[in-house]
Amino acid sequence: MIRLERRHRVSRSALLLAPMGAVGFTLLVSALLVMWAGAPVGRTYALLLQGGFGSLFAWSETLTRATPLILTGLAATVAFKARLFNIGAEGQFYGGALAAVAVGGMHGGSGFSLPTWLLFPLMMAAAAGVGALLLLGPALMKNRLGVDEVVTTLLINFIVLLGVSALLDGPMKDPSAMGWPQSVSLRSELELGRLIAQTRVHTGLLWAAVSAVLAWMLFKFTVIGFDIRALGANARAAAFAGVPVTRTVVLVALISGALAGLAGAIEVAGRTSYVTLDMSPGYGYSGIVIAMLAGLHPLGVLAAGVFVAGVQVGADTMSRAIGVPTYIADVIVAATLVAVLVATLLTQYRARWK
Amino acid sequence: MRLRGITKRFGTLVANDAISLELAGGEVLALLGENGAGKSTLMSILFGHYVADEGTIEVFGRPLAPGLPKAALAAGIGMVHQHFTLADNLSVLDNVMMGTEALWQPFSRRSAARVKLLEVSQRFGLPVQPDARVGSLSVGERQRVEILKALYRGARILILDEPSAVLTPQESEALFATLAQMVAQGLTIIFISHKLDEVLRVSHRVAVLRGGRLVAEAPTRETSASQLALWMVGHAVESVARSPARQVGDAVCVLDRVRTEGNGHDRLHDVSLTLRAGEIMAVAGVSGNGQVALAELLSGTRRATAGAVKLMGRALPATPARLVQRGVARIPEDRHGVGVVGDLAVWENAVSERLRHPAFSRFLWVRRAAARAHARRIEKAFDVRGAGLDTPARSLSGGNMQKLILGRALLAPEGATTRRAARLIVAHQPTWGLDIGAVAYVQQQLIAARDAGAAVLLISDDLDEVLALGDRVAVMHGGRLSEARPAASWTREAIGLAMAGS
Amino acid sequence: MEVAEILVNQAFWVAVLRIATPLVFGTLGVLLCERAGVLNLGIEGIMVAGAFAGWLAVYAGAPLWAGVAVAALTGAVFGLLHALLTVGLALSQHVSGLGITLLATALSYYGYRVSFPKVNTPPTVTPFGPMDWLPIPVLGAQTPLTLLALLLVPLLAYLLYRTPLGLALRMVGENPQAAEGQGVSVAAVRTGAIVAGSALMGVAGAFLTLSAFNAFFFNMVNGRGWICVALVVFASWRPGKALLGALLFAFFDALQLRLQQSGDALLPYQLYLMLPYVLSIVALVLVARKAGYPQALMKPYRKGER
Amino acid sequence: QTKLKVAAVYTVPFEQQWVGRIHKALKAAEARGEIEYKATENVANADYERVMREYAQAGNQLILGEVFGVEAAARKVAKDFPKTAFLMGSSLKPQAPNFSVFDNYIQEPAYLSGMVAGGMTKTNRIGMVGGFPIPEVNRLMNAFMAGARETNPKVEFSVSFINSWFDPPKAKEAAFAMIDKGADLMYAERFGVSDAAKERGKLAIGNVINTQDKYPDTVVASALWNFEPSADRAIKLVKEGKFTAEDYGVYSHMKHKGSELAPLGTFEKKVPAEIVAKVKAKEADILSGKFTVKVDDSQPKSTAK
Ligand SMILES: Nc1ncnc2c1ncn2[C@@H]1O[C@H](COP(=O)(O)OP(=O)(O)OP(=O)(O)O)[C@@H](O)[C@H]1O
Ligand SMILES: Nc1ncnc2c1ncn2[C@@H]1O[C@H](COP(=O)(O)OP(=O)(O)OP(=O)(O)O)[C@@H](O)[C@H]1O
Ligand SMILES: [Mg+2]
Ligand SMILES: [Mg+2]
Repeated sequence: MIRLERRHRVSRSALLLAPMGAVGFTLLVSALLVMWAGAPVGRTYALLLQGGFGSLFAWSETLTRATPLILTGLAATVAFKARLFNIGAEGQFYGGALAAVAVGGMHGGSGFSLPTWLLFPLMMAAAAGVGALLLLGPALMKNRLGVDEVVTTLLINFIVLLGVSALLDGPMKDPSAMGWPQSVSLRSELELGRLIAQTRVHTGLLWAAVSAVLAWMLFKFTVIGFDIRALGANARAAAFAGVPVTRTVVLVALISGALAGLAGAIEVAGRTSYVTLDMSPGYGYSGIVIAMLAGLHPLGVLAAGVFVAGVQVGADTMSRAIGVPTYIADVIVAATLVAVLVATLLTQYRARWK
Repeated sequence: MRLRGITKRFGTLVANDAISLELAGGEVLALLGENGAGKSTLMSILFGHYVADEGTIEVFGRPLAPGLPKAALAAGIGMVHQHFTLADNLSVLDNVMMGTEALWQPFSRRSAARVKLLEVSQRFGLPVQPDARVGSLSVGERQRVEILKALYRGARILILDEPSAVLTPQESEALFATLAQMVAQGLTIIFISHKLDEVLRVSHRVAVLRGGRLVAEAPTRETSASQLALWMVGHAVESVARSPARQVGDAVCVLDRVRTEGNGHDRLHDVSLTLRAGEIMAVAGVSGNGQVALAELLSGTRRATAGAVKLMGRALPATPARLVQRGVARIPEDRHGVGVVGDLAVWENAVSERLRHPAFSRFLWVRRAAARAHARRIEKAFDVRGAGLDTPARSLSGGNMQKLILGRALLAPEGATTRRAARLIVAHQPTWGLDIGAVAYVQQQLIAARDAGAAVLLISDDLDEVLALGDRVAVMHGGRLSEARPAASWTREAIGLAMAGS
Repeated sequence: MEVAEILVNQAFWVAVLRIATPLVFGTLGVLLCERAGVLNLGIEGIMVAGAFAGWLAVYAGAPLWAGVAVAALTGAVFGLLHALLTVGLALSQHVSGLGITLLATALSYYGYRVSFPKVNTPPTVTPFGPMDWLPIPVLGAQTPLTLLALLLVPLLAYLLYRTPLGLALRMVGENPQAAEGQGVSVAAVRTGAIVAGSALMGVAGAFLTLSAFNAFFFNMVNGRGWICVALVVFASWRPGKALLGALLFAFFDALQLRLQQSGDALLPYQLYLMLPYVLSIVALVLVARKAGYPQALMKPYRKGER
Repeated sequence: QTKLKVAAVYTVPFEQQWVGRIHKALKAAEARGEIEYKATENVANADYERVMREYAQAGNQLILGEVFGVEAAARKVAKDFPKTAFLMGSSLKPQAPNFSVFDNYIQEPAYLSGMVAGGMTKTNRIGMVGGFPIPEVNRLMNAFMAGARETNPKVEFSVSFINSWFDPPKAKEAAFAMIDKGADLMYAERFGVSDAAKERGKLAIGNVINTQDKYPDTVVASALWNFEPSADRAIKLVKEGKFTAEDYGVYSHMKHKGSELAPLGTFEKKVPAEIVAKVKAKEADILSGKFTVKVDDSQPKSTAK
């Protein structure tokens, strides 16, 4: 049996060493898998690091990957802080992406012909709005009818994805894509600029970083942030103290959904410029993982997002370099996640075997 | 049973400090101590919830394995926790049976268990309905189930952690009769309480804890209430003297045939009531007769479905925030669950009710310095001890938590007009589970507020408190409120009868 | 009318029961975990792992039932990991679950690719056949695994409501402190429930590769695990209603497949595919008020902490 | 002579029929010792560009893949690596100087397989289960339907899509649903459909790959895609330094042996001779250019009630 006891002082070195130890542990486990595939274990880690963080190209790829992850991570952070378990960021992401294109891409025949300075904010707002609306339903159903939001948001992911599929086959299909189910492209002026020339990193990264800082300020300095934290920590006590519960839940849903929707819009404007059914490799779900890795701290989400992105990119590159099946990357990401969570837990608790 | 040198630390805090204690068969030992003295901790060690850092326990001559409730149960120890440990969604029988059969047994002997439960309940005079859902029972009934859980297992040593805190005088009486019966049947009882008169009446021996240390141990016969109080607090305590209301003013709050929705035990039927400035109106009653509904109604967390509630001539605002704005100070029954948000810092809890007040925020931006300064003022004025402003409120002891809640409700922010000072105070069980020092403090604050012109509604299960503080007293039963009469015109017996509904 | 025509067709009901079977296993698995107070979002991945491991065992020459056992065992191992993280270390149940889904899925795919680097078409095994010997109309057309799923429902109900173990399990999901106080180890019961529940999830996966189909494919679980998480809520955590919920979902799924192929289907086919999900949400809204949540669900229990 | 370095980037696992054909052709070239071949499967949309760049940077001379959904990014990579040859599955035009495109233009054998199907159905009802209605699927379905109508004007079709590439149990259920409604021949675009047909003793027509060895009594005929002509041409051109941007679509035509109607095999005797003759004649017409199968990428619709 394991017993956990709260540590009373967390030493700084433990805070640093524990996650590192965890990563080391993961890699050791992964080494066995690499050996199973008959590849040289020795080079694995160097390649992983190099692939994720070892060059300008690696960094640019990691940061590109991190951008949507940070935003969905923030979406999960805001919602989870209020104990609104939003598992639907994936659907909100697609909803936002689609909305962005609807505003910023469908102008060809019937759509909006507005100047860029007006259209761009409109596009972002539409994406945020659709994401927000997608979470508002489950939040209200939870608040009003007591319907579990884990389940509804999960189910809505399926519905949204099928809806996106229907729209990409129908009204939003790009006629110039020769029938492939993809949406029309954004007007090119609406696309985000590159941060580093010749790479994929785009200014969406700044959006993500600014969002993280804003979320942090929201929690730390504002009445709303207090409301959210109080509601999440103890809903009855929060209501007693005068936190407007329904209003706060609605607000949380709107913010969280908006962040996920924004992630979709920024991915479209920064990377793909149109929507396809496979544009997200599970960003919405990874966001939850990132939020928890960050201990629900908005600034921690920045670090966790970059970290997870780096491991994903690095492990993927590594798999190619040493010729093991690419699925090893997901194994390493999952194992790292679990190990890091355990490690950070152990910095706060002492495990005693008895 | 014998405890030797039990020490338990929570980090730097020493909750139990080398406590040695012996227990003879067939006796009632009362364990006394202020809040946080370490009583529950000691009992939890005895029962195996915690593992002591040092020390050993022997039961009937045999050492008890530490940290295993199972071992404690097997050794014949039964425990009734301060906070009930019952599953609301399961039946009485389920709660009692749980864990009494081998887990891997492929069937459950329910009918046999039902017979045994009824038999035990009869033997000790503790009637229950085996198939009732625990969630639908009143507090007193739940406690019965808790005791039966232990007796059903044939406990020889029964630990009761503050059993009478939630009972009516009559129920307490019945409980003590049950205890006497148990002792007569050879059981040994450890009994934790803050109520000195009970201790003196019921126990054979007293042990007093203070700051985790065993400071005194004596046969009950040889002690007195004042002696015990002195041991507990370490210095003499003055009990709150009854001081009649000086000057009763206008009606602050008027309820006219109010009804609320609720499940069974917890609703109001046509309650009418007038609360006047400068007066304490005390509502007595067995918990679960609608007091929660009344308190919540006036705290802004429940609505009336019929009737009218007027606050200073206008309709009662519908939300807690607006109530606070209009000068209602609220002290909830459950300080851990409702009073504070345990995970948030002390300073945040100190201003949580008034965060939107311009003194503490501008355009939704929290003025941290002002808020913290106010929290510090509360800390000083209400003697909140034991934690810094930035520690989570969870870490406060019960008494200090209550003082924080009191301060938050009563201390107006600096620079506020007097209009914002508390006009109405709704205090629900404000001294529940507090030690006598803290009780006296809270009561004094309520009296002081009254004298400053507030109308006070005191809802309490504690008859002594009701009689000591109430200028007028009314009794709740079955969601109805009796006529409010001056305290002097009530006798204990009359109130007890009214509480029982006759 | 067209729908009526579909409903009188026996083959339709055969399909309903077949589609429901993995959902029954999975839902019962989730139910076990949640009754003990632990959310298990690992189900999606555990089903993948069960589908892979069970199939691999049979492919390697084991009898079909041994394959099912291997799938159960695989599920149990991941369940143990989830228990270690959520019960032993009291980690967030959401994250641990999602982490296990990712891990189990990736491990299965990796294992598959390392074992079969060169194949073009996934190799097949001989799956369970229908129970022709069973003279019951719709059931006779199913494989023994469906029978097992149906038998599990009363079995689990009996376990939960009529045995000491079931009582302990419900108790740790309602009030772990109470269970601990009665000498029942919360950690042990929860771990047991998660392991057993996850084993059922493994079998749910194996149904896909050993009964519904005969080979292992990437992505073949395709969200069925998530459906089970929803069905448990719909079922108010009762085995009988879980069966009902699974059948209802399967009913809509089988129905949409039939409506979709008709020539006068005007709507985009995606809308038909949405039908079961939309109706699930509608059903949830209808039952939500009555749903009796296990009180301690998602609340980690740390012994001796308050 | 040094081996040519070839890499492929696939968005789905090797088991996907489409990718499977490309993979097979390149493996064959590798086995012949002509090339050194590396491939990554299941590459997410978000990773596609990076993987392409990695391979290009690693000095691969010819890179293959399928860029549906990532066209813009892929074409940018091609611009950034003008010395590398790219041969990509795409619905759009080639991009000079180094970006060639191909697609599975195997509507000809699909048409022929439809002719066989039309002759084999007794109920005059054919069921078709697809993954997604993308052009690569639609054009084959449409050609198949046209072929079936030629030999059997009374034939009706049920079409449904399961919105997944890999859910054989679901594909199977969809097929069962069609068989329940009277279809006796299934167009097996997805894995699982032939299984349903086999279990119910119905027939099936294969697509892209030949699965008759697995379903000897079920799969009547298959429209096969052979990627070898395309792959071999590209390899040869790169080696000779003559690779340019062109459309490889025609190399999937029967004329170039890029596709074929698989031998009837176990059904040699079971298909009516009259139908076989018609098919043979049509095949000759196609090869001689007398008949062209229309490419129709629109989503096929059910015609059956
Ligand atoms: N699990 C715990 N972690 C940290 N501190 C604890 C824990 N349990 C108790 N304490 C602290 O130990 C001290 C003794 O607590 P205990 O509950 O034993 O007091 P008590 O005498 O039962 O008080 P009360 O009359 O309020 O019930 C208190 O200061 C309390 O805050
Ligand atoms: N499960 C039970 N076992 C034994 N006695 C019970 C049980 N449930 C109720 N009773 C007794 O039956 C009587 C009526 O119970 P009931 O719950 O209706 O009233 P109550 O608890 O006094 O609450 P209220 O009047 O506030 O609704 C009480 O004396 C109660 O103690
Ligand atoms: Mg205590
Ligand atoms: Mg009652």
